[in-house]
Amino acid sequence: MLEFLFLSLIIFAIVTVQTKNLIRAVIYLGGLSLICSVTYIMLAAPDVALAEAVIGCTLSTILFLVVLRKYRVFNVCFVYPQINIIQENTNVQDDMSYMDNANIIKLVENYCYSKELEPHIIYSNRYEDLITISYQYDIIVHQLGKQFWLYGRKRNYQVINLKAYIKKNISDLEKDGASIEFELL
Amino acid sequence: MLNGEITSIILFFIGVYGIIARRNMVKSIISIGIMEMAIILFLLSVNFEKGMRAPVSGLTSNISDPLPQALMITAIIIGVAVNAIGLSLFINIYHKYGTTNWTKAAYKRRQGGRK
Amino acid sequence: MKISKISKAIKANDAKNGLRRILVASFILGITIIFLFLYKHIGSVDSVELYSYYKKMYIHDTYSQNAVTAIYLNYRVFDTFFEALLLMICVTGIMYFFKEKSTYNNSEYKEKKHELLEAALNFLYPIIIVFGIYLILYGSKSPGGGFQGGAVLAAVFMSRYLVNPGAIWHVDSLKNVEKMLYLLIVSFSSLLILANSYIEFKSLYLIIMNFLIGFKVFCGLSIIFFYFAYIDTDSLESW
Amino acid sequence: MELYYYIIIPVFIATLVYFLPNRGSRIIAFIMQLALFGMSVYNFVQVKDNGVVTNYLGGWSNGVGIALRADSEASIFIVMTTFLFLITISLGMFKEYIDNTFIFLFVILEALLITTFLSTDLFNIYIVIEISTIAVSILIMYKRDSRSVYDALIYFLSNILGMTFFLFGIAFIYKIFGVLDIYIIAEKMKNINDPLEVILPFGLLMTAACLKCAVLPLFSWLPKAHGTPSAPSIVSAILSGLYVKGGIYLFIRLRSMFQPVIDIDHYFLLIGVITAIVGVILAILQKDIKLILAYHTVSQLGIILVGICAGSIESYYGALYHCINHSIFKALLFIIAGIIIERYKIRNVTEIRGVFRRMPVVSIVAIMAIAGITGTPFFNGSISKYMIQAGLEGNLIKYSIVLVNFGTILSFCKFLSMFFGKDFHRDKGVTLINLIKTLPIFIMGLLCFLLGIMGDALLEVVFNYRISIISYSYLLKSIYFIFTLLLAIALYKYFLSRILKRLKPIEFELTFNHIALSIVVFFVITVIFGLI
Repeated sequence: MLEFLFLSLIIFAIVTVQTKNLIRAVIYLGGLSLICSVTYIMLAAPDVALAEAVIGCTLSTILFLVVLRKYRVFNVCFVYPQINIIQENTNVQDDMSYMDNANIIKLVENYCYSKELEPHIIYSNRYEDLITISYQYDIIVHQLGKQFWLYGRKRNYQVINLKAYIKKNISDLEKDGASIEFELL
Repeated sequence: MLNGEITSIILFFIGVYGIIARRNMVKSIISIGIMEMAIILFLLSVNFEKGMRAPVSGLTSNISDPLPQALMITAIIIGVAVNAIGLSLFINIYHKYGTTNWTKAAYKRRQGGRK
Repeated sequence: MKISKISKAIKANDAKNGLRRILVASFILGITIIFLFLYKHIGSVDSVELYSYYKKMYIHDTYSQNAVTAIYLNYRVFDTFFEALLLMICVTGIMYFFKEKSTYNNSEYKEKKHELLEAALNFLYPIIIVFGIYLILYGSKSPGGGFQGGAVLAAVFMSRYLVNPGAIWHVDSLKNVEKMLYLLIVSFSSLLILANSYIEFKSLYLIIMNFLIGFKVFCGLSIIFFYFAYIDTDSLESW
Repeated sequence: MELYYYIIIPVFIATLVYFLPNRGSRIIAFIMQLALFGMSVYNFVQVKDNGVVTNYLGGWSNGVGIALRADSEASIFIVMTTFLFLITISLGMFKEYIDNTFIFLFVILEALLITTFLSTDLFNIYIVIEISTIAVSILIMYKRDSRSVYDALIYFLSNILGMTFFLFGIAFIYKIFGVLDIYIIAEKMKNINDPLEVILPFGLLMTAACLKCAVLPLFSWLPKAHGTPSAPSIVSAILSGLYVKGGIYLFIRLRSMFQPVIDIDHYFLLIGVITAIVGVILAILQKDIKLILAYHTVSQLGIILVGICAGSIESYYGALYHCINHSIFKALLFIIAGIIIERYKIRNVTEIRGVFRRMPVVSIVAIMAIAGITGTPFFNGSISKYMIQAGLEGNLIKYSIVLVNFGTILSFCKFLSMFFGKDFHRDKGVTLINLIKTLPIFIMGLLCFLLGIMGDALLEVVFNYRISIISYSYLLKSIYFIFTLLLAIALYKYFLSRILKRLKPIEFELTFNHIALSIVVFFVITVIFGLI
């Protein structure tokens, strides 16, 4: 039994060190900690096992996860309303180019890579999502034809940097005739 | 063949490998955590023999060594404090330098610590 | 054209990194083998002296049923004294690195509420709290003690955050309580260190110390978690 | 008096101060420091009269509990600690960044340092050093500068990594000896015949101690921590003057613990010489005031290491005396650097000119400190350096120490040039002499002189060691010094200053991965040398 635990400890440690994805590494660390805790019980040390289970396994893992969740992912919500709504705004009927959103997404992604963020883009076509999900996202891109509205919170410093970045590289977009408005809430 | 002490030596050097080979700051903190775990395992298995009982509820014969256990509770607390301080410094550095890579951060430090 | 160039560069970089890692790994492997070889030759000098002393004498000396508690609250209470200090300095550091926030009730967290989870945890809270207090109070008899109990109590705090991130927390009072508890720990441990042979109420002393340490650890870990959960990004930017 | 009071009083007062309003806390801290200084002097006299004092905490003897032990070396180090903290706190009374948190951390740091000097338990020392690492990494980024976050993280993680090695060493020690008390282990060490049996704990513990002493491959963290822009100057003074001495003291004790089995003084001697030379070369190439001083700390630590491991009693006591001297003049230089930076708002030595005209008193004190560090006759550095050199064997090492001293003089010519010349900046007013602010640094400057003049008497009182300074050789040395000084000034003026203007500052910088690699390599080399 003990030998098996020791072997799994070594395997878990190697996997933890070798994993590329940080969140997975943290989860593996938690698992390693849990196996350690079981091993300590087998070594007749229940006090240490309890401490390891509560502090090493739970608390440290949560601290790691909180940090990673706050600082690795840049959430982007891309909203393009359904066609019938667009048709009410008659000025964009002539072509279907509103589907062409590649440039701005690429811009946002480039920004993320330059800052070592993980872009996490979610597409939606429900208008009301704008209001209900606004607290979850760092930035919301709202498209109407060739017009883009970008919403972000003033307190989020990444959004402010993104605004500067887009201002710098706006010429690529304007070539296609797109226009961008940036709003800080 | 595998006993606790040999396992912990191997674990310790896995941690050392992680620190030397991985350039991510969080990975370094994780690797230090693995090294600490290895040491805890080592100390607990120093005087351990099969069939020993836990040193609780008034037993006095055939119990495991209580001293390393008391020391290792301290080591666990130190470990979580180190993790917390390391992570908070990491968040700061990430905000200031915009990177989590040791090499890039060293380069940016030479430039005066801006993003 | 451009994309192929970039992907080539990335591949070259990966290969370089892979080579470096293999080199480091073989280096470390060599050291491990040498280390294991040296470990086989390690000496031993009647090394069970302290162990056998503790085994025989711990109940007689400290009136504790748990040998581990006997060591960290009595024989080596000086270590525990510093351990509590460590947690306090850690809290000070984290408070320093993440500047204090003026208001904690962020509306941005408010909508995130899991009702099912909340109902389940509402049922579990009393059990967790009782378990934590049991660990603290019976630390001198069964496995457990101040550190573990305090950490379990702090887990309650964390699960509250998971359920309802928008709730308002009063951390300032926790900070003051922590300092106060540390002063009490210092006074009590000094009492033992300076006048051990005169103390009559040793089993009561163990319970009081465990209680103080438990709540100290609870405060410390809760504050640490709190500051991590509500990091104020503005304050990080401001300097 | 119980030795425990030296630890409990600062800790208790620091925690209490944490509650109080800012203004009052400074005064309380100051009064506490004054009392502690008096107590430590009293303790020193007691130890001097009655021999070694050992207190068993809680009454458990023979390694069961933890013991505090004050011999003459520990007690002189404690006097030094309380004195320097008294000076720095009285200087810090008027700074606006001093708040309750700062005083809390600062006074706690003092308690931790005293514990490092007193405690005989390995695990206790481990905890104390771990806490002080956290406290220092908060203190060095106290003024919040974006550059210093990186410095703090590097400092923190590399020291924690070193202490992990230390803990592993403790685990092996416990496996072999079954106890944790240093002096009991030293007794038991006599039963071991083969170095192979204790080589692993030796390598692990010595690696950690050498990291704390900042020897050659491992000193990358020191200039970062000591010279970082955001550290208040009194923190830099304490770190460079005192905190590294904790590492030296740890090294001395571990070395004497392993002495019966493993004796590789020649290896540490070599490392000390190389560290001294590399440190001084890097110091010459710097332009930043604080970084110059930080690299000088590295080179002086190398000299101290040489003195400890030289094998003769004379250089051993010389090294201990150099510890005291170095803590005084290095702390003083850091404080003065802080004053200059505060006035001029720049840190580049080649741009600051005319300090003497603006701050005459400070400049005189600074020149005294420089005289101390360069080993000018009649100042404190000359006595200790003379003693270290006198005990050395082998011409190569002797000449390399002479070379290091020449480098130190050369580098401080650069420092000295700051005091003369024309002030290019507008604000030309002479600083009014504030007696309370100037008195502490004036006392320290005077000490540099007094410890030089009365060096032989002091050594006899402190270490019971009588040195025989032959007046003929001392005179010869003085003439030799003047000659070196002139050479150095000439070399600086016509050669170095021109190069420096063009040169970009070269730093010995390693990323964290390389620091970890160097720690492992150092460990392997130490083990190999221990086995030979």
